Parts: sequence; structure tokens; C-alpha cells
Amino acid sequence: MSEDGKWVRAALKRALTVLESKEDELGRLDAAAGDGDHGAGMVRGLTAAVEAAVADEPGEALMQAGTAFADAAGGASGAIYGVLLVALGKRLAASGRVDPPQFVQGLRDAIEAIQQLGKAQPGDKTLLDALVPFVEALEEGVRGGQDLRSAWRQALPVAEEAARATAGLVARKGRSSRLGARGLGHPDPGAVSLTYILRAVEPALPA
Amino acid sequence: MSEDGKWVRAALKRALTVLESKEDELGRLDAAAGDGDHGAGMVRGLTAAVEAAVADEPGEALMQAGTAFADAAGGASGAIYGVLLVALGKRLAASGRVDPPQFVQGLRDAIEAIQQLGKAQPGDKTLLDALVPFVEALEEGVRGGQDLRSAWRQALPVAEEAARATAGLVARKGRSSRLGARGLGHPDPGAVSLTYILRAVEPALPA
Amino acid sequence: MTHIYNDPRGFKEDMIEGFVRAHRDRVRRVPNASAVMSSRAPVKGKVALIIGGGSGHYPAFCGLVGEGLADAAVIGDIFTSPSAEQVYRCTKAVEGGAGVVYSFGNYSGDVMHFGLAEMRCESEGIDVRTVLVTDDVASAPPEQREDRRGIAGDLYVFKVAGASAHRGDPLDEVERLARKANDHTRTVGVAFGGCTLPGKSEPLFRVDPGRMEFGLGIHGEPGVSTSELLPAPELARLLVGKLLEEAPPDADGTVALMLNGLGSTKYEELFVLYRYVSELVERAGLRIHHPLVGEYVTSLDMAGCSLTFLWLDEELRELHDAPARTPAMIWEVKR
Amino acid sequence: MTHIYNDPRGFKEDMIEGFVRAHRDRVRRVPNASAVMSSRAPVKGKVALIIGGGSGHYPAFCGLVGEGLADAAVIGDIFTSPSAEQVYRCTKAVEGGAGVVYSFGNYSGDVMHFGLAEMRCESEGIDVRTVLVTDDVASAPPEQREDRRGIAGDLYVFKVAGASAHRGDPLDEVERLARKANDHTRTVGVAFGGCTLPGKSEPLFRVDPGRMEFGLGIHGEPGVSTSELLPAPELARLLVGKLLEEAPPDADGTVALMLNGLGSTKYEELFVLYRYVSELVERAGLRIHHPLVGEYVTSLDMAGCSLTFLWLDEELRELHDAPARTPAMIWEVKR
Ligand SMILES: Nc1ncnc2c1ncn2[C@@H]1O[C@H](COP(=O)(O)OP(=O)(O)O)[C@@H](O)[C@H]1O
Ligand SMILES: Nc1ncnc2c1ncn2[C@@H]1O[C@H](COP(=O)(O)OP(=O)(O)O)[C@@H](O)[C@H]1O
Ligand SMILES: [Mg+2]
Ligand SMILES: [Mg+2]
Ligand SMILES: [Mg+2]
Ligand SMILES: [Mg+2]
Repeated sequence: MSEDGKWVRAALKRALTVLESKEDELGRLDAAAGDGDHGAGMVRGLTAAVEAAVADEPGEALMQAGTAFADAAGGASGAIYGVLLVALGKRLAASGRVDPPQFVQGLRDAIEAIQQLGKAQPGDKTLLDALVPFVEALEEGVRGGQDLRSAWRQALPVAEEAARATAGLVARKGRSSRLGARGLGHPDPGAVSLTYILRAVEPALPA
Repeated sequence: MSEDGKWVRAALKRALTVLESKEDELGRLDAAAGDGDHGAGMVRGLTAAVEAAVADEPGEALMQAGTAFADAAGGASGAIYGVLLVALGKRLAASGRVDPPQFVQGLRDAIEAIQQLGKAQPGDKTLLDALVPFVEALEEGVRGGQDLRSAWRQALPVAEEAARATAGLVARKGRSSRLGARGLGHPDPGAVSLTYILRAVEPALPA
Repeated sequence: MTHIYNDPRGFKEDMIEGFVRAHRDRVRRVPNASAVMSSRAPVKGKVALIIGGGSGHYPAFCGLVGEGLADAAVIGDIFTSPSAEQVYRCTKAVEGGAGVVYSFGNYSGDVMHFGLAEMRCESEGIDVRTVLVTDDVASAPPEQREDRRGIAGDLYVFKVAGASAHRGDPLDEVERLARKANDHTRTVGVAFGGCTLPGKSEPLFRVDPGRMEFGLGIHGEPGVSTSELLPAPELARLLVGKLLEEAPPDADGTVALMLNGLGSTKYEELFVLYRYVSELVERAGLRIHHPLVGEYVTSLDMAGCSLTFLWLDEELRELHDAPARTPAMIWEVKR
Repeated sequence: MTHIYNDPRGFKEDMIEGFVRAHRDRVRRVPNASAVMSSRAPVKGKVALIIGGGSGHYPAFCGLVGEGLADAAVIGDIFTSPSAEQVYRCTKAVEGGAGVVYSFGNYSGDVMHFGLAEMRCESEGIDVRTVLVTDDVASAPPEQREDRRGIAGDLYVFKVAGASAHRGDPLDEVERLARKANDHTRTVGVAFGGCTLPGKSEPLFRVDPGRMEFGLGIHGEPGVSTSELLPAPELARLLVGKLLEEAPPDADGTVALMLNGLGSTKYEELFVLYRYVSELVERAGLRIHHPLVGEYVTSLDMAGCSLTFLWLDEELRELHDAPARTPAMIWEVKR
């Protein structure tokens, strides 16, 4: 597995391209119960992240990306992707290796950081509802000896199914939580955009 | 011809009934180039006029009506119907008779008062463009020996044709004058409402 | 769209009642009239400034009544001039023996009703002068300035007249200064969407998406021409350009400037536009004095905005800068 | 609908630039940050009040920066909380060594970003306290008051905190009073129509004709339930009734009251409603203190309004009444 950080920028670029094409869709999804800015915020965040992630070391590049994302995006998703990218980067930088177990551990750190920051639990209708099962599936694949990209590919449908299933949840965190049961029927925009990103980055991931 | 003022109230009531049914149409017509309040103003004015015209003497009743109309309606048409009704009423009161020649003279006085107040000339796309030819036709009929209502009936199509023809005029007075040639194609709302009133009051007029 | 009302025919009455209740500290209702007056009026020996027009333009007109500005505002129904009778009653209630200035936008209804009231007051020995506001450059060519209608420029003319009356100027002088303020005031506006009268479901006019109306009226009258909707820098160029064309010859290079929102074109949009407007005005070599960016003369919930210059000289500047206190604004100019 | 902008992505930047240009006498831009600060800040030895949130709410947030109110406002993109980085830079620019109070509406984005900034500042030895505004009664039941979101009540909480900081209270006291103001503030709102983000052609939500949304959000979030559109007297009853249900036990019977328009529900409509609101409040035995009727916390061109009570006692009243001067308002309470 390459220690070179170029894949970080490539992955972020791929994510940006996809989210640009989904910007309006995500805006409309956020408007259903929230304030309609989710697509715009993700695009602002990813644009800045691509520009900022210049370090050679992948962990360092991810931390740069996270800091830039949070600042440019603002909003709930800016804060969350900020800590997500920084936590993942920190783990990779600290371990000095970018192997599948470290990657899984980095995403576990990210989940913890997101929960600490945002106080949401799985089931509260946030992107955690897609991220947590994704990381679990990824970990299973990695433990079973798959390489990162294979395990990632197998975990994608799990995340996508989980994102769709958020339509049946009542939000308890974030703007749409104010709507109570009225928000039922629409999936969580943050969960949906996460699945787009997860799918977009896969071909750029190391090995 | 009756000297009793009851016909004044009856005529105003008839006018009110018709204009209530035309309120929206006149509002839309005024909105085409002006501010859309003509129907509402005429209804407010006539409602107040009906209530105010309590004197037995017709000239007096008309003056009461004019004063109340102007106050309740406000706006250009309020001012104009105010002086119209007061001028007509003054003439009838002064002459002590309500015969056709006095009626014609009263309307001539009204035209003069309107022009003095509003500085509009025939051709400027105001209600004068319907009122002036109406009064001319009425006078001709009266001079030809017709009674007031017959002469009035014969003059109605003249007013109506003239009101329609205001669609081809460029406004030079009133709100719609600001639009210049852009106001072409719509008749003047004040000219149109005047013809509704002229037709509505005829059956209530003396003899 | 107007959503809050009771009986649409009672709108003016409900509005005045609510307004007076909200601003009891500064204004009161003129007894038996659809008019509001400063709680200090009448002031004996002071020229009284009476403004007015239809409702639907708040803060014009009743929001501008108070110390240093108007002594009273006579209010008509929505977009409808108040009647001569109401103007007369209001005049009787606020005149203080030193004469009265009527000032309002040049619309035939207002001209006629205020004109009738003026005649009646004059016949009772009250000296009344009328100063029409004619600031809208789109409504007639420069040769016919006196035929132009009055729009947002109202505010500056009233402000100057009110300050002059407040400092104790005699009637001739208040009239002269109000006329001068009007001669130095120019406005140009655009509309992006029409407004809807209470109780109606259709707007007075519609603007197609991607288009705008040039030369709006503040009574929901459509503009004098239609054009493509412009991005902020070009819109700024259009508005500033139109006003620069008509700089009065005796102006000293300083303008008081107002970027006015008509109702649903909001503050942030106005600030975006002001960024470009102010750059252009400064690039043209003018100094901007005390810019006002906000809602000053509205047209219900019409979408659109207007730009006004008051070309200052020393005399006008002093009156412009004088403090004023009204329900809608506390006027304080830092020097 | 938003009509004036250049590149929609540059909206915040254009807006801040134009705002600062229009109000150079009172505010300046925080260097290298999307934030504005009072031209007097930092004041050594004074607690700094920093407010903020997304743009689209003017006069909240940057219109409320100035003497006696906020020291600075950090501004995000439309309806989007500003980032921790911007909050941090702003804090460094305005803190005067006596500690900082952050105050803003309770939204998860703002809570997270201000929270991260707070941690970073604390690690640098700056004492920061955060006071969330949670006034919207429709957003959670009374038992979960701390989960409620913040809407128009922002203004009162900021005003009390700003006055406390301005008179020189120490950090603990400013924090205590800001919390108390929030505990005494309740808002309820309705929406008649959604707003449209710059560059978009569709509103964030639609309200069917003849209906209204109860419990609006100020970010274009739809309400929590839909009902029939009510005429003014009944709408007043609904709003006043909801607030009376939640009178704090220690209130003394006087309320500061704000009837806030969201953007395209205009002044005259608010005055019509205020007529009935004020009657009902007085009939309930309450005294209304310094009513505010106008646009204070908007939501672009959203149609709708909200009613806020700040239940006063002696301590809160003194802070409420203290003068303040900001771009959007000169606060003067006649006694
Ligand atoms: N407390 C939280 N924890 C985790 N995710 C959250 C939280 N609050 C919001 N989110 C996520 O953020 C998404 C909304 O992002 P965005 O629209 O950009 O932010 P905002 O709500 O500030 O407008 C939601 O769909 C949800 O997935
Ligand atoms: N100066 C004038 N002289 C005669 N009639 C006028 C004049 N100005 C306006 N009008 C008439 O008044 C009508 C408009 O009335 P209305 O809508 O009630 O008044 P406003 O223009 O004040 O809204 C016009 O259609 C025209 O017939
Ligand atoms: Mg959002
Ligand atoms: Mg009209
Ligand atoms: Mg009118
Ligand atoms: Mg947001």
C-alpha cells in the first residue's frame, strides 16, 4: 500500500465532481425538512479541501482537507466533515502506515469525534446512520482479509441501504429535528451525500 | 319633473350595486397601467354617498353625496366625483328646478370643475373622454325636445363608444401617464366606470 | 402577497390604530381623522410640515412623523391618496399659526385632494404652501421635471423641510428649502415582481422570470420598460449611470444616497448591490454622505429597489444632518 | 425570491463588503474573517459579546453590532453557521482580556462551530462562555426548553447581554444575565410562504393558498404543522395564547414585546396584527413595555411573522432599557 498522499487529493476531487452534480438534489432534500443549503455547503467544503490537501503525507493531507472543509462549508456538515477528516488523518499520520486496519481505526476515531462534537446517536437521523454500519461492514471485510478497496466496495451497499432507511426515522438532531414526525418520508441529506462520497472515492483509495 | 330628492339616493344605490359587481374588473383594469385601486375606491365612495344623500332637495342631496364620496374614496376618482356631484348639485339647488336644461348645465359645470381641479384635457385618457361626448349628446337630445331619460338613453352608447376608444389613447394625466405608450391597448378605468354609472342611474332619473 | 388583515376594507383603520398603539411615546392619532401627528404638535409659532399619501409605503408616511421631521401624516387607503377632508382636519389639528407646508409625491389624486384642502385652509386664513416631490427620473424627461412622479426621494425632501421648520425658519424659507431639496433629488428604480393588495390573490403586475421592469412606480404600477434581469455589478451601473446623467449644475460633488428596498428585496441583497453602487459613485469622483441602505419607501411586498441621490450643498447638508426622531428612524449623522 | 446578486457563491462576501461600506461610522470588518466588529472594539477590560449565525437574517446578526449591543458578529453563508475558524479569528480580534460571551440561536451547526472555537480559545487562555438562545416554543415541549431552537428572541438575549457587558459587568454576571434573558424569552411564529436562496428559482417550501405553517424556522425550514390562514384577530389570539401558556413563574407582569416580520410580511400588516395583539395582551392583565413592530430577525423574503415576549423584572428591564447604537437600530427607551 502506497504511503504517498496523492490519493487523498484524487479522492477528494472525485467526491467534488460527484457532489457538484448532486448539489441541487441535495439542496432539495435538505429543504424538505431543513434549510436547503446542504448541497451548496458540501460543494464549498470539498472545493476548499481539494485545494488545501497538498501535503505528501496522506494523514497530513487529510488533516489539511478537514480544516479547510470545515472553514469553507460552515454549517453542521462542515463541522462534521472537519472532525471526520481530521480524526482519520490523525490516525493515519500517527501510525505512519496506511493499511486497512489503520483506515478502519481512523474511521472509528472519526465516528467517536463526530459523536462527541454533535451529541447524536445512531437512529437520530444523521449521517451517522449511514457511516456507522458502513464502518462495521468495512471492518468485517478487512478482518476477513480483503484489501481496502474490495472491503470498501462490499460495504457501499450497506451504507446506501442505511441511508435510504433514514427516511423512516424521526430526526432528533440538526435542523430537521424541529419537524418531528413531519420529517418522515425523506432520507437524511447528510446520510445521502455521505454515500455519494463513499462511492466516489473508492477508485482513488490506496490498493 | 319631480323636485323630490329621493331619486338621487335611488340613482346612487343603483350605481353602487353595479359597481360592486364590477369592482374586481375595474381593479384589474386599473392595474394594467395604474395601481389597481379604482374599483375599491369607487365602491367606497358610492357606499358613503348613498348613506350621506339624505336631503329632500335633490341639489342638496347631490352635494352631500359628493362630499361624502370624495372623503370616503380618496384618490383621483374620489376628488373628481366629489367636484362632479357637488357642481351638479349646486346648479340644481341654485336653479331650484330639476329640468333637463338645468341638468345639462349642471354637468357642464361639473366638466369645468373637473378640468379646473385636475388640469386634464379631453384626449388625455381620463373619464373626461367619456363624460364630455356624453354631455354633448345629452344636450343635443334635450335641445331636440327629448325628456331627460330618453336623451340620456340615447347618449349612453356615445359614452360607451368613447370609453372603449380610450384604449387607443396615451395617458397624459393620472398614474398611468407614467407608462407612456406602454399603456396603450387598455381603456381608461375611470372612463369605463363612468359608463357603468351612467347606465345604472338612468332608470332612477326624474322623468 | 398580503396575508395579515381582517376585513380588507378596514385595513387602513386597523393599521393606523396598531401603529399608534406601537408608538404611543412619539405619536398620537389626529382626532376624527385618518392621520397621525407628533405628540408634540401643534407647536405655536412653528411652521407645520404635513406629509401624506396612500398607505402601503411604510415607513412613509406615518413612520416619518416626529421631532425634526413631519408634524403629521395624512394616510389614505392602500395606494390611494387621502381625502381633502382628512387633510383639512389634520391641518387644523397641527398648524401652529406660522403657516403650513404640504409635501407629498406628485400623483394626481394627492395633488387634487391636498389642493382642495389648501384652498379651504387658505379661505380660513391659514397660509399653506405645497411642495410636490418629483424625483423619479424614469417618469418624464428632464425638460418636464415638474411632471415627474415622487417616489423614494420623498424622504429627503421631507427631511430637509422638517429640519428647516424645526429650527424655526419662517414659512417662505421652509418652502424655499423644500423646493430646493426636491430640485436636488433624483431617483431611479427597478422592479422584479409586483405586489398584491389585501384581499386579492393576484399581484398588480407580474415580471417574467429573468426580466425586470425599469422605472417602477411605488403603487404597484408596472415600470416604463422591461429588460433582462442584470447581475448586481451591471444593475449598479445602470442605476448610477441614470442618476449621474442628471447631476444638477450647482451640486458640489457630495451626495446623500439612499438604496431603498421596495418590500421583498431584502437587506442583504441591498448590501450586495451597495458594494457595487458605492464603488461606482466613488469612482465617478463623488463623495457619499450618510448612505441609507434599507427600506424607506416601500410598496407592500413588491420586489425591487431604487437608488436616490440628494445632491448636497452646504445649506442642504446642514438640514440633512440635523437630528430627527420618529417611529421609524432615529436620525443621527456622525460628522 | 432573491433577485440581486452577482455569483451566488460570493453572496456573503459581497454582502459583508457592502454592509461595512454603508456603515463605516460604526463598524469595520474583522481583518481576514467573515465577521464585522464595532469600530470601538476591542475595549480593554470589557467582556466581549460575540454573536453570529448564517446570513439572510438581517438586521441579525451584523446589524446588531455596536455600542451597547454586540462587539462583533461572525457571519456564515446564507442560513449556514459560520465556521469555527472564523469565530476564532473574530474572538482574537475583539476580546479585551475580560472574557467573551458567545450567543447565538440553538442550531447544531452553530453549536458545533462555536463550540470548537470555544475549546480553541480556552486552550489559549481566553475565558469563553456560550449562551444559546432557545426561544421558539413550537420547536420542543416546555420540559425540553434547552433543546428549542433560537429565532427572533435572539434580539432580546443579545440586547441584555450587550447592555450588561457595556456597563462593565464581569464575565460571570454577563453570562448569568444573558441566560436569564433567554429563560425569560419566548417566541412563536407562523409562515405564509417560503423564501428562495440566491441563484435558485424554487422556494425552500410552499404554503398552499389559504393555509399557514405554524412554528416556522428562520432558515426556511417549514413549520411544525399546517393550518387554515387566520384573519388578524384570530391570528393574534393564537400567538398571544401560545405565549401566555408559558409565562415564567417569577415574571412581574410586564413584557417587552416584539412583533417581527420575516421579510415580505410588511410593516402595515404587522401594525394591523399589533392592534389585536396589544388588545389581547392588555386584556390578559399584562403591561407592554417598548413594543417593537417591524423587521428584526428575518429569513430572506419569507412571508410570516413571529411574536416574542421578554418577561421583565427590574434587573432585566434596566438592561433592556439601556441605550444602544448599531447600524440597524438606535435603541432609545422613553421612560
Ligand atoms: N449533531 C449532528 N451530528 C451528526 N450529524 C449531524 C448533526 N446535525 C446535523 N447533522 C448532519 O448534517 C446534515 C445537514 O447538513 P447541512 O445542511 O450542511 O447543515 P445545517 O443543518 O447547518 O444547514 C444533516 O442531514 C445531518 O446528516
Ligand atoms: N387629472 C385628472 N383629471 C380627470 N380624471 C383623472 C385625472 N387623473 C385621474 N383621473 C381619472 O381617475 C381614474 C383613476 O382613478 P383611481 O384609480 O381611483 O385613482 P388613483 O389614480 O388615485 O389610484 C383614471 O382612470 C382617470 O379616469
Ligand atoms: Mg442545511
Ligand atoms: Mg388607481
Ligand atoms: Mg390609487
Ligand atoms: Mg444551514
